[in-house]
Amino acid sequence: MTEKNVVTAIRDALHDEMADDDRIVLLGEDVGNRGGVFRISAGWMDEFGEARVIDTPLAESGLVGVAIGMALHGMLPVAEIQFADFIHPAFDQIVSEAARIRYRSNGSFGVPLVIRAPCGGGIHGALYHSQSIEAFFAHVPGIKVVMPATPADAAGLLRASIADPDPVLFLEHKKTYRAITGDVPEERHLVPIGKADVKREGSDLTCVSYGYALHACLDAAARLQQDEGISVEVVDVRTLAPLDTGTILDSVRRTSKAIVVYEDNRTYGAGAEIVSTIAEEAMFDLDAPVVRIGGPDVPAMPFAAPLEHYFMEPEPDQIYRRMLDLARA
Amino acid sequence: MTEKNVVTAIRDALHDEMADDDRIVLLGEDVGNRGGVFRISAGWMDEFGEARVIDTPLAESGLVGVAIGMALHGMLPVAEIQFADFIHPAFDQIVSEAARIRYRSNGSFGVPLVIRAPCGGGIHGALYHSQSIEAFFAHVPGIKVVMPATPADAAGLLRASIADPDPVLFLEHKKTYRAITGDVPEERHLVPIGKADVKREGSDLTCVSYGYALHACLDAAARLQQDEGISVEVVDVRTLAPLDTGTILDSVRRTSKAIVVYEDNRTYGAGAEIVSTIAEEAMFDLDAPVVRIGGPDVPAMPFAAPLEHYFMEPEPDQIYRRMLDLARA
Amino acid sequence: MSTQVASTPHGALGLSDDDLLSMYRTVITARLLDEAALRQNRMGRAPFVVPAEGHEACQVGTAWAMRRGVDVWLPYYRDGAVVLTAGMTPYEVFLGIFAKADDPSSGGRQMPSHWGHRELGIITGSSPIATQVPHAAGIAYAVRYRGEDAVVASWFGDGATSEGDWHEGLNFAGIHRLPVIFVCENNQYAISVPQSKQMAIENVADRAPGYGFPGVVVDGNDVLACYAAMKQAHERARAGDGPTLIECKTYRFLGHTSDDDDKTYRSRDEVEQARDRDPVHVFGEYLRANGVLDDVGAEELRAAVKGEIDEALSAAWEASDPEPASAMRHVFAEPGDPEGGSR
Amino acid sequence: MSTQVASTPHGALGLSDDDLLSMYRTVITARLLDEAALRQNRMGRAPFVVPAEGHEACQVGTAWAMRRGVDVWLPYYRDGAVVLTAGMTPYEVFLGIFAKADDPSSGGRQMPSHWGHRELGIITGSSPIATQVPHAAGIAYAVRYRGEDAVVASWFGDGATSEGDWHEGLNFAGIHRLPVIFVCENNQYAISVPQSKQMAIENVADRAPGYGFPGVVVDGNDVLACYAAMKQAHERARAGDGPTLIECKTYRFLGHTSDDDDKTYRSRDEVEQARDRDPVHVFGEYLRANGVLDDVGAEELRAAVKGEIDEALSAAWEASDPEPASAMRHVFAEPGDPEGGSR
Ligand SMILES: Cc1ncc(C[n+]2csc(CCOP(=O)(O)OP(=O)(O)O)c2C)c(N)n1
Ligand SMILES: Cc1ncc(C[n+]2csc(CCOP(=O)(O)OP(=O)(O)O)c2C)c(N)n1
Ligand SMILES: [Mg+2]
Ligand SMILES: [Mg+2]
Repeated sequence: MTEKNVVTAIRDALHDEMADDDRIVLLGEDVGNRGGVFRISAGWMDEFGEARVIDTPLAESGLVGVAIGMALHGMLPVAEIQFADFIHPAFDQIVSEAARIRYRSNGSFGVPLVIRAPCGGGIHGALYHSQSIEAFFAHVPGIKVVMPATPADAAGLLRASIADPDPVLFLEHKKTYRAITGDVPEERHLVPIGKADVKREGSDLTCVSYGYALHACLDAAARLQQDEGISVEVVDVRTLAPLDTGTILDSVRRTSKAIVVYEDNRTYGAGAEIVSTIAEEAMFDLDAPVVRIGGPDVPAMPFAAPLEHYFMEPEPDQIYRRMLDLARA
Repeated sequence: MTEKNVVTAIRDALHDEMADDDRIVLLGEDVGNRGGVFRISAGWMDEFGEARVIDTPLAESGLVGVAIGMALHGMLPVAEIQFADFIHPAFDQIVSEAARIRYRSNGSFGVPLVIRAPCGGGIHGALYHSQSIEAFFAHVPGIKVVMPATPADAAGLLRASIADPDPVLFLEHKKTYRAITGDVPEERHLVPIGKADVKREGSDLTCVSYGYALHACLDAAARLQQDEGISVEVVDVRTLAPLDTGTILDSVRRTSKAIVVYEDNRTYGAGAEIVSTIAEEAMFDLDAPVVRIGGPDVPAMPFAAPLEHYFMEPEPDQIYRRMLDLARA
Repeated sequence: MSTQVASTPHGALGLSDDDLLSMYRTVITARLLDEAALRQNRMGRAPFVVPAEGHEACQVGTAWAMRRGVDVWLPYYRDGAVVLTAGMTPYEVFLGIFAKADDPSSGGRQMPSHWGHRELGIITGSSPIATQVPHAAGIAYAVRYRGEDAVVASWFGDGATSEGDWHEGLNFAGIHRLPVIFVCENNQYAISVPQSKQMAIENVADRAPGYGFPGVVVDGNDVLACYAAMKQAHERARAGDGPTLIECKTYRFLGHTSDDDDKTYRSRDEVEQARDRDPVHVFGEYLRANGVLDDVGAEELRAAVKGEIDEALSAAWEASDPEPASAMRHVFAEPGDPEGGSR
Repeated sequence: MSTQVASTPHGALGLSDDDLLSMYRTVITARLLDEAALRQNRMGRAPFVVPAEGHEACQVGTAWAMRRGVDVWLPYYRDGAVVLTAGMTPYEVFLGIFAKADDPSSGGRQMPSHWGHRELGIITGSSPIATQVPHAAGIAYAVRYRGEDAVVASWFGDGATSEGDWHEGLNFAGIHRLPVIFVCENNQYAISVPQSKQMAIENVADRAPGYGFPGVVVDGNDVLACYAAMKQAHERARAGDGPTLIECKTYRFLGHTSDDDDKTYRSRDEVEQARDRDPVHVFGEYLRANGVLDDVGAEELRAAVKGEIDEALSAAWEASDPEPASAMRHVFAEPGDPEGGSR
């Protein structure tokens, strides 16, 4: 085990995979000499060669389209979208092509493609460097969507994504990059796609979250334990699609109370699916209505510090307070 | 009142609006001489002139981007996407631009744009002429999403969409075009955006739906009344965003049972938001868990008749049977 | 014998009389297959068909320069004659038209003419226009990366050139000088939209210099001209000299698909005039004039092909439909599924 | 006096000495504003700034041919000197840099340099590259539809030319011969990606013929050359002759933004060499050589501008921040909001 932050865990895992298997290439804007805007691939163009670390033109649809072509012809491309906010021009290539090629060819063709996209806010990135995009893609059958929140999960899920025969959207919350550290196994470990993880055990209520919001939940849970003796179980979804409903429902059935927390705009967000699943499958186990906390329904996170803070936390300490209310309900 | 089908209602309403206000233009692929693939604008290029009925190049992002420009400069463009399935290349222009321009300019600029998109399956259109796209856009603050199911709603919502100062995605279920007829007021009537409509009153359970699926629900409700004396209230959402939670919750609180039905892929679909809202707001009013019926989670509707039928109805008469089970629960 | 060959235009291109007869047979097969499919459509047995009529010369001419089993093909929906050249059989085409379980393109999942055939190196295609163009560039990148000798070709219509993906795909191919050929079958319409409303230029090929590689305009009704241009592009690609954009000027004789009514946007005069240069007749004339095939031979060939097609059609009609519940399969890989795609 | 004017290069372009002094003042304002903003960034008072350094001549030169209050401007984030020319004040720019409530672009909602100013006809811009290009075409369509005399211009970098939206926007403008000008500020890099990895050609301008209108290459460090090209394009647009693509060859002297470290991808030698042709110096030299402004005058002007900027900066720093809960506003129109946009 080595302690690392999330961005280092991603860098190390991707580096090792590339060193092991020359079918893997990294392509994206500024991944070459610049090493990516987050410096994940700094020095790799020299190490792996220009043919494997490919600076692309500024064109996301073409970038993903070209990567699909590579994946269709024996390579294992990792396409880096500089910021998740800039994935939208590639929406058609991802939805109509990557996600549908296996289905439409009746299983004849497959697209072993990983799309990495740094997402999420709270880093003073304003409207176009802060977005959450998981809800768009989790709804699309044919592509898997993962979003690790810890260094170990990031490394293990990235390796699993590269090994997966189907397209995987690998979401990296930028705020976890340096803020979150943790132990990562030295050896090549895979975290299975499609498995949620109980990050904190508890008995009074279940909190379901993912991404950076998970850490806010863990923090609130710790304080509630200390302040009020309330025991919160925190489930890290980790994979949005396919969603591990089993782990979520098991926990909710045990605690009888559930709160779902996510950073993205609340309405029609990924949390709606989780709440809906709990309501359909575990209603008679619930002692109180499910609580849902999502981001404000405004187009995206504003830049000015007071506005950004408001987006991240419209009421002070709202997760803590909603958990407390729920526990007492 | 005149009896018309949905496509005629849309044609007549759009025609009258264009005749009334020359700021309105229609632009899209094949809208000119061809009159659109659904012949909505047949003859209009002659009637309104080539400057107002604009055959665009085959480029959806450019089409929407150009329409945004027009909307920013005193015009009221109606952009026609030939099939909703082909809206994906325009995702960035819709999400990053149309939906965000008012917010990002702090209210200085607005985009009075209507995007019309024929959507939905059951018309032998296969993977790329059958898609439901409402979930992607209903999640985006800054754009409204409407989806009428009847001729009167189609006419009234289209007029309201054109009158709206903000971008509206106007979804037309292709299967309703000719299959659904009904009375439409002669005079210029507006159906307000953001208001759901109780299409059938009932007391035993509430069914929430929209689009073509609504008609399957109405049909099942009528048969249940006749066969079993079960009284189903059917709420037509009509506007996906902003969602009229008031009308939905009122009904559910009265009947104490709810079923949500939609054609789109079930998981992370629009119905998840509706179920979630009911669970959060009305759980203690419910006598049984909310039931959700969505389309199978496969990338899109296949072509072969047996496969298409399976997608539309995996079990025979499933809406009827799930309603019956729920009523008896 | 080889001297005799070289004295004809096709001989000069390295094509023997037998080659020419094979090409002609493919052209005739495409034409008769279209006609048979359209009849099935009118009979209500085929809900949707996409005729290639008018495009046969440019499809067979360009495709003929490719190597079966070696090169990689990314055709678009109108390319019935391209896929026949690549090795698809009429039986396989009809399996698609009737949406049968054994349809190699999609097992009946996609509309007909959305080609795909893993064994033949025909990459699965979709409806959204021009999405295959960046795929072609990516495959060509992989071909070179893996040190293969293959050439990749992508076909598309004039309409496709307006899409952002077209621009992005060609640009990437140009930057990396990839072994890929872009073939535009310019029939002057994107459904009803005439070329003048699609672009302010006469030749699509004139965009190629903007991507740093040559663009060539050829008469799309002249099968040998198309072959010659493609052959040269193919050699360029194999030599490491990068992509070529070939524009074949042609015309579509029938509606866009069986759902279209082209009378709304084209005069009958215009269509009739285009038929004067029907590529099937032009090719037949060439064969007669060069003593490769006389009228009797042509009639015999036609009859033979017709027999084959009728047989293929009947057999395909009898084939099994997909199982309803199989609609749930192949969302993700199943154990034993092949990896990736063309190789 | 008019004869005297015509005898200089700028006189030949119809620019008086006073015009030239105004242009120079704008150039100096842009440069000093950049420097001040960067200092604020280093002091931790401005989290993010986008320097235009190196681009001043091509920005002021092209923008100068536009008419304030009549024409429509779609700049990109690097266009600090374009928006100054359009009429934005340093105070307004600093309101954006400090994300203040009165920032005319966005009330502090967007990152600095995401320009917008309804009264001045500067259309709100976003981060995603090239999305404004189709907007420019659409606005130009509306200009003509409404019978206005306005000209629309859109600025962008070399990187933008790779995006599908760029292609689609230029193509639409060409088809309709719209009154729009496309200005490419080619500084040879999209962040770190050199031009050779963005395109296989030397001149972006060479793509214009593919859209049916002229492309022009100018020395982007020569303010008068930029003005001359833009003036001609402006006349073409007003005469109904359609769009022009102008490519200004220039160089960015600093990092891409305050977040960038350009040492990872450019040698210091390369940057130093480019600085030899610093457009501010080139312009200053021209003024001296033509007797328009001597060293003393230049120093005075510089000092005056510096004073203005310091004042603007202090005033903006003192301005109010946005109210936190105002983050919820303007998702949709509020009663009394202006309609549409530029008119
Ligand atoms: C992205 C997208 N937009 C629209 C369509 C609808 N559509 C199908 S074919 C077509 C015209 C294509 O014209 P062209 O590329 O010239 O090929 P042709 O049919 O003339 O051979 C259109 C608009 C589509 N399939 N995909
Ligand atoms: C769609 C999109 N992709 C990626 C980015 C990230 N990005 C911001 S600026 C930039 C480079 C732009 O280069 P260029 O157009 O040449 O302008 P310059 O900065 O050189 O003036 C990139 C890749 C973005 N803003 N939008
Ligand atoms: Mg065509
Ligand atoms: Mg640049």
